[in-house]
Amino acid sequence: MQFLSDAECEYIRNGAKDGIRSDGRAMLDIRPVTLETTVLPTASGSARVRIGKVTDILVGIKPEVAEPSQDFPDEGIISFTVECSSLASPDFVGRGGADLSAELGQLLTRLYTSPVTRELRRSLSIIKGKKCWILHIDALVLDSGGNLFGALSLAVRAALRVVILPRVIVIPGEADDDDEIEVDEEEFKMLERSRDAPIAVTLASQGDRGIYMADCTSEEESCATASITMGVSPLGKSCGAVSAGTGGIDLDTLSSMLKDAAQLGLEILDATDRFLKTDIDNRMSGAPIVPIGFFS
Amino acid sequence: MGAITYGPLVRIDGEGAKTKERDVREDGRRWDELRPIYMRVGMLSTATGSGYFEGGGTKIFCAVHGPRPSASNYTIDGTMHCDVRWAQFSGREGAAGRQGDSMSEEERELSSSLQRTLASAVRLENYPKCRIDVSAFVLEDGGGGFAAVTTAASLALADAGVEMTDIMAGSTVAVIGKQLVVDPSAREEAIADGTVRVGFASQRAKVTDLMQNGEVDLEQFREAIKVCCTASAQVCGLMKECLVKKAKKWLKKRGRSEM
Amino acid sequence: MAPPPKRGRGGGARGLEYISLDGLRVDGRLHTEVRKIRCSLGTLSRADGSAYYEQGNTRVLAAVYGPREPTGRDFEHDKAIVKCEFSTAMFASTARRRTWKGDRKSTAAAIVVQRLFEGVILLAEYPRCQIDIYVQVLQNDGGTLVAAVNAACLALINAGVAMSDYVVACSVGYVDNTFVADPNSLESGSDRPELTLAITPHSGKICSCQLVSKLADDASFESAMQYATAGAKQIFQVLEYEVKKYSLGLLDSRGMVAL
Amino acid sequence: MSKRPSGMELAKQPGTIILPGERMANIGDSADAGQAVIRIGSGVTQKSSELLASKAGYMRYEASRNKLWVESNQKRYVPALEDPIIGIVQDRFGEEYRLDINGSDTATLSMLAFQGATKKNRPNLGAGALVYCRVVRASKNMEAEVSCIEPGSTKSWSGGETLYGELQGGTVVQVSLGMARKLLREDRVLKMVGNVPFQSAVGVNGRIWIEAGNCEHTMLLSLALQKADVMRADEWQEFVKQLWSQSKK
Amino acid sequence: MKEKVISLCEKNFTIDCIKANCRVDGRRISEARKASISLGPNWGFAEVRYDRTHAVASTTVEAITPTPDRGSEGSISISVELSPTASEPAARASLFRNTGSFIETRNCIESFVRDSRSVDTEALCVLAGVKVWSVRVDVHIINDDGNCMDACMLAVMASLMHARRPDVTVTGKEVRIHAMDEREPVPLPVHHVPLSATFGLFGGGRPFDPDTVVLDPVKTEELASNGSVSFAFNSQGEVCGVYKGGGLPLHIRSFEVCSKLAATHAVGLTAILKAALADASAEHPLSTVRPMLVDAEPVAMLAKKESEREKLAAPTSTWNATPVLDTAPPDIDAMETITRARAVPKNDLIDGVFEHENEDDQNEDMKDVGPEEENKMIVEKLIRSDSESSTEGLEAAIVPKKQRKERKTRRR
Repeated sequence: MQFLSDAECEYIRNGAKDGIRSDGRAMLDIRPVTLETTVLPTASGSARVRIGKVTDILVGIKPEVAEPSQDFPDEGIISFTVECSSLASPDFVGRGGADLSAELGQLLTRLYTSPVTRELRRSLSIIKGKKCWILHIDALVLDSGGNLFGALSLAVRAALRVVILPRVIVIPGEADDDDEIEVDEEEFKMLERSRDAPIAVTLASQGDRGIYMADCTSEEESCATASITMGVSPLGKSCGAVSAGTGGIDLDTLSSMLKDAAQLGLEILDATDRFLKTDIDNRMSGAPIVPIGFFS
Repeated sequence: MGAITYGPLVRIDGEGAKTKERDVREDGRRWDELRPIYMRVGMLSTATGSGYFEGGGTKIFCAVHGPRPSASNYTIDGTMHCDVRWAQFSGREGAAGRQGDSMSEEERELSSSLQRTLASAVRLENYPKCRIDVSAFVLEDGGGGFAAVTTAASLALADAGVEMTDIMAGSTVAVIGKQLVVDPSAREEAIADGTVRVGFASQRAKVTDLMQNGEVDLEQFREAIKVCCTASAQVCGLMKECLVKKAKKWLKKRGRSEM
Repeated sequence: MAPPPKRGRGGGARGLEYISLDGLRVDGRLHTEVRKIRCSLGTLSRADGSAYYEQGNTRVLAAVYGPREPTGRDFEHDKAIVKCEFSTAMFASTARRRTWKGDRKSTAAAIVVQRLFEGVILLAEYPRCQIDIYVQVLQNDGGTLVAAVNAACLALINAGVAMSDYVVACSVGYVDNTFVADPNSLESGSDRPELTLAITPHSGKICSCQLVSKLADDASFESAMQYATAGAKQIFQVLEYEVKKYSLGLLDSRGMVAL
Repeated sequence: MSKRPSGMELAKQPGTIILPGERMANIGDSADAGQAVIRIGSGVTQKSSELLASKAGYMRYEASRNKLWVESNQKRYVPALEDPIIGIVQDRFGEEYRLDINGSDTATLSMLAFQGATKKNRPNLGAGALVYCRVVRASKNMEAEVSCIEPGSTKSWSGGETLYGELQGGTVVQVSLGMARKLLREDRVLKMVGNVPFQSAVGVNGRIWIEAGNCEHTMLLSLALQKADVMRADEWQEFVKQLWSQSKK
Repeated sequence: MKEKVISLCEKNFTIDCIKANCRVDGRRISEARKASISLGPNWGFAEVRYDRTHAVASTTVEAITPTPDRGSEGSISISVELSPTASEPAARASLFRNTGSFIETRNCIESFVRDSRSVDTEALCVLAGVKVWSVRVDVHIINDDGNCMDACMLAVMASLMHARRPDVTVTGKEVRIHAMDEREPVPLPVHHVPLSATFGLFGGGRPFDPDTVVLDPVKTEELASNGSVSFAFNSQGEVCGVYKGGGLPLHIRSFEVCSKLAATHAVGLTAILKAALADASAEHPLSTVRPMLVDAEPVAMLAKKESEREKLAAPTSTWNATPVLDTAPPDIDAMETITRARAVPKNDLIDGVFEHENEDDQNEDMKDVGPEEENKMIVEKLIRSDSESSTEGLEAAIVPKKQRKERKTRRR
């Protein structure tokens, strides 16, 4: 958290009352987002998301064959590990980032355990109750300039969209239990159902009735009194929501916040899906992709 | 010692013109009915303040210690530390297999969630260099455990005489199909498509904590929040009654029947 | 869509020819040649100085915070202290391995970087200050310590911290009875000697030196040092060019070049 | 057992080795009129009419002042009033220096506690500077306070002739406290250390500063002093003799 | 954790002394303190003293079931502990002992011993996948008066050399471990003995200031120095590891000088270790096994004194997992002159101070020459001094007290 003086907070609040933000955006505008996929050769799927050149998140996915959990024998497992690199802030040194990491991880887990992604998880199953894919999704926060939830969920979704899994051949054994699998390292497939994956939208309120903003910078975040983070599925459903901050929000504001969050989420999903489609098409056709990476 | 029992049923409102047959739940409640509630304050002698909440199969103890001097670094405002734990026998998944003192991820998350909710009402600026410890222990979880923790903690804080701007209660609504189910039991929670949990400050009419799990339609979500708020407001009423009852008893003991 | 480049360790890399008949290494380099280096300064927004550094497939980000007021009590009243943290991303190498910031290897690397820069930064310029160096390995293909040192040096330059000289590191491996500059993960194994050397290129002095496993005698140690020094000088040329380019860019953006 | 006029009956001869808990003396009937005041020093505790030792060491008795104490050879210094000590400046806080005095806690030295120092004209000590000073306040509950002002002297610190003040050059040797006190008491030891001229300052906190003009001599002196703590007297004398005979001058 | 306080006077004095080539304890800059080793009575227990620096090490060997990925390899682990008795800051921070320099020492020792493969882990295998030996060395720094690194390294190696494991019989898939008193215990497969030499670095810190390196710094020197560099060599002259964490940037020439010095130092230490081992095995009540002796291959420059050292060196034995009983018994005549290396009395410093006094005239002109020539000179002197003084020093450490007195008087 950045430390802001009262005067600075007042400035941001007063601006918000007039619908103006310090970087010239309107209340529900989001900053320019840079999205890049398949950035890590060591991961099966990866994505890097930067918001306004200040928030920077790198996500890598590594699949592994494992046994499914007993409660959901026909589903694969998606496990999240979020790490806040000390690059982002000296506060994250040692175990300093553990709390934030846990919070971010929990949000992702909440988003990806909702029924919205059930089909995605089912598509990871190999042999019911015996073998499934476990996707280790490792996220690294390199730079934090506000809206971590949004950036993180976007990066995870993009990485899931481009992740490729080796084809698995099930060799039937003599008995039912003896089925063996063989991983074919030559042929790969993508995860079709990853289009179901949700993203998170955070709206923050500065304590004034009916006034809230999307995609906050870290300054705006530190003077927000309450915020709502909501997972939005491509069908516009809410799939996990949490609140933060101690200010409290009145009912009417909350209600309209949820509506706007859902709408904003759909817009972001639409825009990223269009980008990802061309991105994937380009990669499939072998068209040259200009890396924007760290040299943009 | 103040205790209040309400039962068997607390109605939320009477406006629903639903047919009786469809409305009946497993335990005989209507969709919009709370379970019977039993509340009590000040039953733990060692704590500064304590609260007990029982509703349906959910039983929760909450103790408040402090405000006491903060041992660690200096802070301008007071700090609040919350600790929510499920008993190993509480019937909640994950709690049973726990080893040692370490908190599970979920408990940690709920602790910080509780801290947020309570901090919105407690006037921490009046307790510089102090810390207040709130520890809640869920004996049995028959659904809606965390919402009840908010209620019990709020009671305990009030009992401890900590300055607060409001009294908070929590409540849960589950979405099963198209139906909103108030104060779901553990079984109902398990089969629900999604649940919505709200922490509600009754005086200011503000939502201090919001948590949604699973999948919920936007409209349902907004409706659910409203229902939660109404239910919480009712629980708040009961809490007040319970606290007043205790205060009266206390005054009587000292020979002052009226304030 | 093309599969990601696969690089197995080829069955323990026993039967592998490290150097082909025409004297080229597995990745086509000459034995004195370092991998391709790319770097950029000022990559992160919040850090006082930051740099991205890429040496072949090893990619590293470094950030410098400071000179700033000390966070702990262990400051010095006549000079600055340097703190360093080294962490590796979980997806850094092909095998997913849970690494902690505080594991043994990371701490060892962090101490090397810390000690190294303690000797080079003009600490007396910043009394009662703390300079934090954080290194994050994004991808590991051998030589992470080398990359960490070089990246940290760039980040310190970016932060404008006073140093007596650049620091450039380079490692030397030993395969098929030949020294190879800047070995990648395939060429460096735990059972083969590896020398990591950091020099100050202008004065040609040795800041830091680690040799693991054993070399036949003094003479081969000296020749390994020569390989490393030569490698470091190659790297230094790239770094110097980048720093000059970056500085020129800064001046240009301030309209000072035209004047 | 000799009956002393002090109203105290010593249980042991002064100079004998005494262990903690041993009875050192009996205080006579306090009803006796005209009794002298008994002063008890470090390592002595009173239990009703008995004086018991609380440290291991030599029992010492000074008849002229009727003072009884245990002389032990501890290494850690406990500040006592008027002790001359050598401190190392660790830090400065506002108008005070904080000194490491080889004790359990640091000591403070006011920046004006130098002879003739004024707000404008006062020594400026950096971290690590050595200061010869005396203890002016010692209490077990508070940080000790030291001063560089010598009572009765009129010299100014800037003249460089004061007894207390910053020590420059040379080196410091850490010896046991008993040794330091001995050196302070009988300067014959210091005389025996070497046959070269040298300056020294003895702090009862176990630090001895020596300066012999050139570093080889200083080194030899410091070696001799360090060894003095662990060798028998005759062994040590032999050692010192050898030390200097083998030296070039 | 804050290090011990050192006043500016002490620091300057230390540096001045080094400039004048006489150190705070009277040694010359390329002279190490005398190491003394005492071993036993338990197998694998070694106690090393570098004057006031004191370290103990003990080795325990245990038969374990190996992990599946390394079924045919034993394991060796080294743990270094800074005992709270070692120094004041160590005691103050006994709960929080992961200080920078301490971790450095620990990592460094581990790297020197393990990465140089001084113990053959494959030879620690009893039966692949079933039983392997797990060797654990615990080193405790009891008193820290500078240069813990070398003391610990020597302690580790001494302990490993002295340690024994129980004998085993393998029949088919069954492993039977014989109790120590049932069958003669077996030494560990130590391939070679890396021993380290640590140098304190002094210099102005400006790029073109000459470097001064000081072998085996004491605590005061450590505190006044600007970093250190450690070299590990075995007696065959192989480099087994180098560690310079940072600190003063060193000229490459100084580096070479140091490495030469370290190589000779290792030979000297090996001889001491060897003598101690021979002594200990001779004394060990249970031992009928001949001592495992280090084969001190002379490095080229020591060839001159070959004949003299041969007298000290016990006959070569081959290194393998089981004791070789059929090789010739040790040279009894040579053994008799060797006594316990431990017996270094407190005032042996006199030897330290004056042993090289006669050479000082030769060193007189040192101060005036430039750094490079100086380095050259050091090397030359080293070669010379090694042939003369280091063997003499060695002798001093192992000659019985009575003889020493004679020597002393003789010298006078």
